[in-house]
Order: sequence, then C-alpha cells, then structure tokens
Amino acid sequence: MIDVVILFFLLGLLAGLARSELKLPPALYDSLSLVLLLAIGLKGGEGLARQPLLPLLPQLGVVILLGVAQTLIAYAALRRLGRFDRANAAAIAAHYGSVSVATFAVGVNWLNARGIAFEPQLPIFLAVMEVPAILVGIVLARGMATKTDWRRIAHESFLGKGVVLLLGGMAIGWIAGPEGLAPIRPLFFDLFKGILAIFLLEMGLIVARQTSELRRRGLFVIGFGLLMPGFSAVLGIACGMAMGLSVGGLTLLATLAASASYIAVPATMRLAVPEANPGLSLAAVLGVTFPFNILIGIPVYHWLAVLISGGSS
Amino acid sequence: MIDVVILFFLLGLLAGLARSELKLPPALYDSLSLVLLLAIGLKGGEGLARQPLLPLLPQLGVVILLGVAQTLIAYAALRRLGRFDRANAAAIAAHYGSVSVATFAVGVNWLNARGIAFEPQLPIFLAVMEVPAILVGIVLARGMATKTDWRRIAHESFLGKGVVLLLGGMAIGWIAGPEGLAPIRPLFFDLFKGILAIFLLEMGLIVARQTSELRRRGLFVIGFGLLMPGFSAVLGIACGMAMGLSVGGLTLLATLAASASYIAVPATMRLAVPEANPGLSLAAVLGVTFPFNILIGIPVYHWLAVLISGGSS
Amino acid sequence: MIDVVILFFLLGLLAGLARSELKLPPALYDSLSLVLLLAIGLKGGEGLARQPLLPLLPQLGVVILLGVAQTLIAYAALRRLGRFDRANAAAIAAHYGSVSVATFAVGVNWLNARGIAFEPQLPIFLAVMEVPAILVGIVLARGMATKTDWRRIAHESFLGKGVVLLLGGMAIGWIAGPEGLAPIRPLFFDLFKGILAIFLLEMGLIVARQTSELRRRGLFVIGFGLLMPGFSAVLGIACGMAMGLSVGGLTLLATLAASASYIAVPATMRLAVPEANPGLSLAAVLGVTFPFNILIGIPVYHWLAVLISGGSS
Amino acid sequence: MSLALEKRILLTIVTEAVVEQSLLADFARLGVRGYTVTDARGLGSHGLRDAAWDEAASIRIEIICDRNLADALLALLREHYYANYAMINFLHEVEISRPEKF
Amino acid sequence: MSLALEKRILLTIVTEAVVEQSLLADFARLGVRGYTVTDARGLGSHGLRDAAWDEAASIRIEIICDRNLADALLALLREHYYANYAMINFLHEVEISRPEKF
Amino acid sequence: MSLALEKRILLTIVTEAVVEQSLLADFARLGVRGYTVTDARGLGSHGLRDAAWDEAASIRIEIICDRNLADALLALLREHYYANYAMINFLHEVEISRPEKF
Ligand SMILES: Nc1ncnc2c1ncn2[C@@H]1O[C@H](COP(=O)(O)O)[C@@H](O)[C@H]1O
Ligand SMILES: Nc1ncnc2c1ncn2[C@@H]1O[C@H](COP(=O)(O)O)[C@@H](O)[C@H]1O
Ligand SMILES: Nc1ncnc2c1ncn2[C@@H]1O[C@H](COP(=O)(O)O)[C@@H](O)[C@H]1O
Ligand code: NA
Ligand code: NA
Ligand code: NA
Repeated sequence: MIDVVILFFLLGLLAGLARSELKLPPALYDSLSLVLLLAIGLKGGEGLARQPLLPLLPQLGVVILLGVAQTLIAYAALRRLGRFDRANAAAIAAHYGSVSVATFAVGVNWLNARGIAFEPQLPIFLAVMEVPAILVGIVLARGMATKTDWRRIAHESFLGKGVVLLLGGMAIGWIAGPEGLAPIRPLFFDLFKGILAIFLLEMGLIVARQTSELRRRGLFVIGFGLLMPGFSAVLGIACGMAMGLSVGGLTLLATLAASASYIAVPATMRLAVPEANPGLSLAAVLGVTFPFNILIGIPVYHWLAVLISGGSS
Repeated sequence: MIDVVILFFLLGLLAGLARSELKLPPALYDSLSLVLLLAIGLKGGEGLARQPLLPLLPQLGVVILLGVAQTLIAYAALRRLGRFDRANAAAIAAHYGSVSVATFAVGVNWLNARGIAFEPQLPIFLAVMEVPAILVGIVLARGMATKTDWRRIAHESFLGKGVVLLLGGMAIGWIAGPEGLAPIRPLFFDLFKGILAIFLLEMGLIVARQTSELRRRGLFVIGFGLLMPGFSAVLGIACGMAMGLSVGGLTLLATLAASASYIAVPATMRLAVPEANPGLSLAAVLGVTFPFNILIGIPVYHWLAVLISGGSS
Repeated sequence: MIDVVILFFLLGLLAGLARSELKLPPALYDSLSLVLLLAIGLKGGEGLARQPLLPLLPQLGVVILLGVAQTLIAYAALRRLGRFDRANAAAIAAHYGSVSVATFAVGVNWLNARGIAFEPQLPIFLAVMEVPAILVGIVLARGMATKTDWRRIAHESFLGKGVVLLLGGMAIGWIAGPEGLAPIRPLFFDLFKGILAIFLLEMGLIVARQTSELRRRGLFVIGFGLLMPGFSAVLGIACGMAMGLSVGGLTLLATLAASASYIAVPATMRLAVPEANPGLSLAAVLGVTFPFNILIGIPVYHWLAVLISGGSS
Repeated sequence: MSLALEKRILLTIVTEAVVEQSLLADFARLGVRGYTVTDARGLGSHGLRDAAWDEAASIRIEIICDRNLADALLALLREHYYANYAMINFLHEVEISRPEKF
Repeated sequence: MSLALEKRILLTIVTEAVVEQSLLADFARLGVRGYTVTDARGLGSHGLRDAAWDEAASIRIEIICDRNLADALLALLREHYYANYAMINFLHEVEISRPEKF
Repeated sequence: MSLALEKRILLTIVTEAVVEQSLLADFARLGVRGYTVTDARGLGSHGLRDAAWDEAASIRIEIICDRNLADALLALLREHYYANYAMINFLHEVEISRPEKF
C-alpha cells in the first residue's frame, strides 16, 4: 500500500495545483529539514560505530566516481541530444550528478516500512555525493583556466548546511552510540516519519510551482527528467554490486544516484554559472525527477536491485 | 479538575493582561495550527474508514443549514436589537455562523480526557461549517446583485488553509487507515495535547489584546458574545438529535455551533465587506466568545446534551 | 562519557568556527527556548505540589542575597583588578550575578543522566535569581539618585519571557499535578533532551561568534570568565549547605550561581546602562563562561558539592 | 558622471497585509509589471499594527513607475482603499538605470 | 497632474532592535503619531549586525512628518542615542496625499 | 533649521537573496563600509519571486554613500550582475547627520 508520507506529498501537490492558500512558514521547512538531516546522520553514525571505518574509504572513492560519471553523462546527453548551450547543460548535469536528501529520506522510509536493512554508511554516501557534481559542473561550464572563485565554492560546498548536519550527526551518533542516543531518540527517531510527512507536504507545494515552467520547457526536459534517473539508478546498482552491498543498500544507492539536488546545487551554480537559467534545472529536478523517484522510482529500483543482485526482496 | 491545556490559555491571558514581554514567534503559531488541523483531520478520516460515507451526505446538508441559520439569526439580532449598520451586522453574523478550530480542539480534548466517544464525521462538520456563513454574510451585506468577486471569495473559502488541511488530513487518514497512520502517530497523536497547550498559550495572549477594544464597545457586544453561543449550542444539539448523534457528538456539534471563527472569516470579510470594522467582530469573538466557550461553555453544552438527549453523561 | 547534548554544542561550535553556512531559523531558537522554559517550570511545579511552600520563603531570600553578593563581588573585582570603568564593570557584574537557563538545563540533564535527584524548588531559584543582579547592576552604574526609568525596568525584568514562562510553568505544574500533566508529557518531558540538543547546537554557533571579540579583549576577560564562575559556585554551595540541600541540589545551585545571563541581562542593561559595551559582556559570558560551565564546570561543581557536603556522589 | 540614469517615481504604500493579493491584482490591471514587498509593522490612525498575528500584519509595497502610472495608482487607492483600510502612501523621484525595465 | 499632493519629510532610522520600545516611546512624547518598522540587518561602524540572534537584530523605522518634528526627532537622537547605539538616519522630501494624516 | 545636515546618495538594490554574500563582498572591495539589508519579495521581468522558499527569496540592500562610490557600485552591477540576475536599483539624494559615518 502507498506510504502515508507519500500521501502528504500528494496532498501538497494537489493543494498547490489547485492554487490553494496553503503555505508553510519557511522557518518550519528549515526546521524540519534540519531535524531530518541530523536524524539521518545520527542513525548512520550509530550503525558505523559497530564496524571498522577504514574499509569504507574505497567505497567513498567509488561513489565519488559515480557522481562524476553521472554528471559527465548527463552533460553529454544535454549537449548532444538536447542541444543545450554549455552553461545550461553543465548546470543541469550538476543537479543530476548530485543527490537529494528528501528522496533519500523517502527511500529510507520505504525500506524501513518493509523491514529491509541497509548498510549504515549510506548516509555518508549521501553527504559525499553532494559535492563532486558541483565541481565537475563548474569545470564543464567554465573550463579549468577560469577565474572561478574556487575557495568560495569549496567553502559553500563542503561547509554547507547539508554536509555539516549529515556528517555532524554521523559523528555524534558514532561517538554516542545507541545508549548515548537513547535520550534524544523520541525527537530524532520516533518523530522521524511525522516530520518527513510534513516536509513532503511542503515539497508537494514546491513541486506544484514548477508546472507552469515545465509547460514552457517542452518534452525534452520531461524526457530527460524521467530517463536520467533510471539510467543513474542502474549505474548506482552496478557500483553497489562492486562494493558488495545488500539489496537494501543497492536500492538506496540506486535511489541516491537517481535523485537530483534541489538545494545545494542550485544555490552554488547560481553563483558559479550565473548565465544558466535556474528555472530550467528546477523544472526538471522538482517538476519531474523528484516526484517520479518518490512515487515510482524507489519500488522500481528495489525490484531492479533484487533482479540484478539475484537476491530475495 | 480543570484541564491542563486550559491552564496554558489562562497563563497566556494573564501574561497578556499584565503586558508581559512574552511573545510567540508567528511561525510557531502557524506551525502548531498546521499540525492541529492535520491531526484532527487524520483522526476523523481514520474513523470514517470504518463506516459507509453515503449516509453522511444528508448530515452535511443539516450542518450547512445550521451554519446558515445561525448567521441569519445573528444578523437579525444585531440589526434589530443592537442597531448595527448592515455591513457590521453582516460581518459579525458571519463570524458566529462559522466555526473555530481551536474551540473544536479544546472540545475534543475535553471529551477525550473524560473518555467520551464521538462520531468520526465531526471533523468533516468542522470543515463544512467554515464556509457557508461567509457566503451568507456577504449576501447580507451586499445583496445578490453586487459586483462581489465571487470567484475570488469561493477560492479563498474553499481552498483556504483550514479547509485544505482538515479535508486533506481526513483523506489521508481514510486512505491510510490505522495501520498506515501508525508511523506518524508519535507526532500527530501523542504530541497533540502538548501542541494544543502551546497553541492555547498564544490564544491567551491574543485574547488579552482584545480587552481595550472590548472596553470601548460596551455591553451589547459582551452580551451578544455570551448569549449567541448559548443559543447556537441549543440549535446545534437540536440538529445533532435529528441526526441521531451520541452524547459526545452532540456536545461537539454544540461546541462547533457555539464557536465563532477568528481566522478564515475575518480575512475574507475584510476584503468582501471592507467597510465593516474588523475590531468589532474580533473583540466579540476573541474577547468574549472564545474564552467563554473553552472555560465554561463546553461543560455546559455537555450537560445540556445529556439533559436533552436523556442519555447518561 | 560525554553527554550527547554536549556533542551537539560542540558540533555547533565547530561549524561556527569553520564559518559554515549552517544557520538555525530564529523562530526555531525562540520556540525551543519556550518549550525548555515551560518544561523546566512544569517539572518544578509538579515537584512542589508534594511539599509545603511556606518553608521555601527564607530560601528565596538566601538566593536573592546570593545573586546580589555575586554582583557586588564581580563589580569590585572588575573595578579594582580589571580597571574597568564604572558602567562596564557594573554591566558585566550584572551578567554574572544573574543566571543562564541553558546552563541550568544542561545541569538538570547531567544530573538526570546520572540518576541524581535534586529539590523541586531549584527552578524557582532560577526564576528568582534572574532579576536582582540587574537592579544592583543599574544602581552600581548610576547610583540611586538617577533618573533611571525604574518602572520600565521592573516591568521588563519581572514580566520578561524567562520569568513568565518559568513561573507560569511552575504554577501550571503545581495546579495540574503529575496526573494532570500526563497528557502533555510526550511533548514537554519526552522530547526535552532532543530539544535541548538542538538548542545547544545553536548555542554553539552563537558562542563561535564571540571568538573574534574575545581575541580583541585580552587575557583579563578570559581569566575573569573562568575564575568568577568557580568562585560563585563555591558561594552557591555554601548557600545550599545553609539551606540543607541534597548533593544534587547543591550541584544545581552551584551551577546556577556559576552561570551568567546572556538573554535577559544584556537586553535590559543595553537600555539602562547604554554606555557599557555589550560586546565585552557577551564575549566573557558566551565566549568563556558558558562553554566552561557546560563542558567542565558542572562535573567539577558536583565533585565539590560531594566533597564539601561530605555526602556520597 | 552617472551613465544613462533616468528619472522615475518611487511610490511606497504601507497597508494591511490582508489586502496584498487584491491590491496587487488591481495594480496589475492598471499596468504595473514590477513591485517589491516587505513585511512591516507600525502605528497610525487605525491604531497599532504590531504583526503579532495575521490580522495585525502590515506590508510595505514599493513600485517604480512613471508619473502617469503613479497618478493612476493613487486614484485607485483613493477610490477603493483609503476609506476602509489602514493605509498610507508617499512618493518621490528616483534615478534609475535600465529605463526599459520600468 | 498629481491631485492634492503635499510635501513632508520621510525620516528613516536604522538602529538596534533592542531600543525599539524606548525609542518609539520617546518619539510619541515628541508628537509622533505614526511610524512604520521593518526588521533589518546590516553593517556599520559598530560592526556586523546579522540578526542571527536577538542581540544582533536591527530595525528600520520610517516616520513621515513635517520638517519641525523631524528636527526635534533628530535632536533627540543626537542627544540620547548617537553616542551609545549602532544607529544611522537619513531624510528626504516626499509627496503625500491626505495631509491630515501626517 | 536642520543642523549640520549634509547630502549623500541612497542607493537601493532589490535582487535575489542567493547573491547577497557575493554582492556584499564585491561592494566591500569597492569601499562600502556600511549597508542595510531587509528581506523582500516581488515581481519583475524575471517573474514572481514570492520568497516561499530559498530559491524564490529576494533582498533589498540600501547603501548610503557619495556620488562617486554610487557610480562605481552601479558600474559593478552593470558589468557583473545585470545580465544574469533578477535585479533592479534606484538612487536619490538624502540628507544625513554625522557625515563622518558615510
Ligand atoms: N506618519 C507615519 N509615518 C510612517 N508610517 C506611518 C505613518 N502613519 C501611518 N503609518 C503606517 O501606515 C499604516 C497605516 O496607517 P493608518 O491608516 O494611519 O493607520 C500604519 O500601521 C503605519 O505602518
Ligand atoms: N552607509 C550605510 N548605508 C546603509 N546603512 C548603513 C550604513 N552605515 C550603517 N548602516 C546601518 O546602520 C546600522 C548602524 O550603523 P553603525 O552605527 O554605523 O554601526 C548598521 O548596522 C547598518 O544596518
Ligand atoms: N517596477 C518595479 N518596482 C519595484 N520593484 C521592482 C520593479 N521591478 C522589479 N522590481 C523588484 O526587483 C526584483 C527583480 O526584478 P527583475 O530583474 O525585473 O525580475 C523583482 O523581484 C522585484 O522585487
Ligand atoms: Na544523482
Ligand atoms: Na458558530
Ligand atoms: Na550567576
């Protein structure tokens, strides 16, 4: 049956499409995303505390390569098939090479609801995959010989809210361990799904705002927004197989790969590649890929993961 | 004994009357009311899932008529006895013909605390009763032949925050059912009373702001603010008897009828009947009727419901 | 082991020092502190309901004297040893004579985590100690013959957010008792530590902002910020012994005494003694004393309390 | 020397938040294609509006336009809004670049 | 043609949020019956005030009045606020309708 | 008589919130030592920016400075920001006290 958090997304979407007066205070949206990021991090850190960290390093290398590959492939497709100019192709590609926390949270929720386990390092992958695509996208748009302010961009990428809260949460979870986390469990773990539900209500409202932009952008954007995640998911499963992930881990890495950023990347690319049209990327990411992933993608990626890995669901 | 959530209301009231510096961030107030509306809707939808919906349609007709009747009676009283001009009489009447979510929530809390059951369709009544009084009020103020922008008003009424969240919550509760809702229960159900408590703290502060206005308005407004809810409650119980509601349902429908809107109606009437003085309606609704209902009214309506229905408390 | 809430403080501190983009919405910070203040008050009031109140009156007299004494001693030290002018010495002294809710909350958390009981009147002490130091500080800066607007200052002090929520919460807890509070327990008690954790994350960010100011202020401010709390803690333990407090109560009163205000006092002193430099006080209070107290102070005060009282830890 | 600066009118309106949508829709009908809104609070002949809750919230609207449009907007305010809403407005000349935008 | 527009002074003050009540009370004593406040942040000789928490919050106050009142307000600021608070102010002429309001 | 009031330029810029840090850093390089920022929303040739989420948030920056600095700031905006960002700006003369601050 359809998850209750998805119903909240659909409510927001319908309300937005009907041009309802419903609005969430921006401070609520920020607060919810803060708790979600910390909770995902804490959970991951708690799990990591039970295993050695060193063997993870090569895995981080793999997911970085995965993000870079996705960005390059997306760029090529947008340039060749979509006939986009360099700046716009690079900007859109960076969004798709990076990841979306909301999509990841829905994936986690989907697996939890079905009792499917996944590796505790997945939240690290989430944090690590946020940044490389941004750097690749900028180089694609500008070349290396540019006067891009790399220091500022590195700062904004590595010390952005998402990375700090995810890695910070992981560090806290790792240090505190299950017992240390017990007293904050009611807020960060018991409320997780309720908070995710309200967060997705707002996401529905935001997605609804993209439709007019989408209509103007035509079929290629829609097609790209639907096909690119499928392609990335397969790439993600391949990488996950190489790392020996479980079916849950494969599903979640596929979800990560398929997801596209709509927070960190837009803000950074707006400054680094200002001539790219931000409406274009957001229409594809929010108007097509995000709803596709959470409504259809995740179960499909799980099915694929089972199929490819030959494991049982 | 007095409910703890009422103590929070009194704290806010006292702090406000003493002109304390205490203020709640507006975003917190908005967030709490969002959760309350969703929670009420979810709970109602969960209950509705266990019964056929068709038999409810005539009941909806009855509560719509109830709202219309209240508005017309309030208008007549204000014109004849209060000697108010047309615009102000119509605006105040619309407030009293509509309903208050906060009052409803306190009523739900009062019944829950005493283990008194009520029908799951009550939240639908809440959503349905919000709008008719607005339309009647506008017609009373303007007549039918007016150039009132009905499209805009319909849009604002039917797609306002309150209606969307209540009906949306009910739809989600109905689709998900008790099992589907389980993961979000900690946020929407376990925290309900705590959230209601903080919400009522803010309501106390808001009510305290009405006192200077009240002093200027004289006795008629106070008298109307006290008598109209009593009258409406009896009307509500009568309608509830006609529908065959339980004592809990009767109490809650009486509470709904007795309650007066202070969110949706003021905003809409301000635009549709701008020459009405908004301070007047709010002084009556917030300064008199709201505190009367939550402090005294609800137990009295329950007592009446028991008395009239001949049931046991 | 280090408490998990302290890890959140350290995360905020590190993020702030690294100049991360991480920011909490101000409305979230305000909302969290509202819940913390209410929760501390409710808990205290619940405890007080089980004992006679009259014997507490002399204790309140003692803690008022404690706050006054701390302010005078700090003033003398700052004038004589620090060679501060009258206004700045008085302003800083007032901060240290008053108390910090956040520090108190961390102390409560520390004791709870170790199962160490403390008297229920401690939250009253917190409320009562907030104000006297402000009045003493103003007299020290201005003398009695001044045209200080005492009415305004009394109003701001006694009806400030902190005092109203603490005493209001206590009154509610006292009236409602354990049973009456049960329905709001999930929000105010179960989530307490999670809320404290996020609150301390923000405190870490705020503390990090003080470092540049600190660097400019030199060693005396740092020394004062470290030594004054130690001295005050001993004073607090002495007062607590005189009242016959338990080891937990001694620890918490020492923590209270050692803590310095960074909310109520800065705002009031800014208006009452405007020529004092607010950056100076905040650098000492937030940059030195607050982190010292929550990281090192509290365990030390507990150790001292055990030592002095001869009790068992 | 300021390159290519032209003159326009900056019209500022402070009023109740509740009329925002309706007012801006009316303005659009008169030809306004750009405006800026900030949230505000204040005091005036309609009493204190301290933004503590929705009913008491105010907004501050700025519109850069030519004198003719400003006059039309003022006429609209005078006819439909002055009587019933807390509202003030004021205007003055400003120098702008990119005149094609206004 | 702009109907019945008169001239007044618009005085704008940017200062620390903590003085809001005190400043507005002082202004009321000098005869101010209307003002508009917006929340702000900024940089000045007193450093960065980024509104990240209460102590670092700023406000922007606008007052429309005649030249005499503006002068009186400036004198008050000069005497009681300039020395100790982060504060700037500036003023210019604006055209208003409904002169009875100001 | 207004004591010791001098003239300066008040330059106001309304633009996307995302450029705030970058723009203010550029301004600092040109010699800006003070500014005031308020959060805003609005409509313009780049469409509706209603501040409903980060991407759609706008800011309103005010800078008091002399004509030369204002010209330099405008030149910077023209060269680096006009083409790619939702942005307007306008300026006018204001009277200030304490000229040493600007
Ligand atoms: N003299 C004034 N100077 C600045 N703002 C004012 C003035 N008078 C009124 N306002 C603003 O305009 C709003 C509506 O004014 P009013 O219609 O007079 O109540 C007030 O809430 C203030 O925000
Ligand atoms: N040149 C300027 N232009 C615009 N606003 C300024 C300027 N200088 C200062 N401000 C504002 O006025 C506040 C107080 O200024 P100051 O007293 O110089 O620190 C600052 O925080 C800014 O918001
Ligand atoms: N005519 C105008 N009057 C006032 N503000 C405007 C005007 N045009 C644009 N703006 C503001 O400037 C921002 C950017 O404008 P634009 O680059 O035209 O999209 C808009 O989002 C508005 O906030
Ligand atoms: Na991706
Ligand atoms: Na009613
Ligand atoms: Na102290």
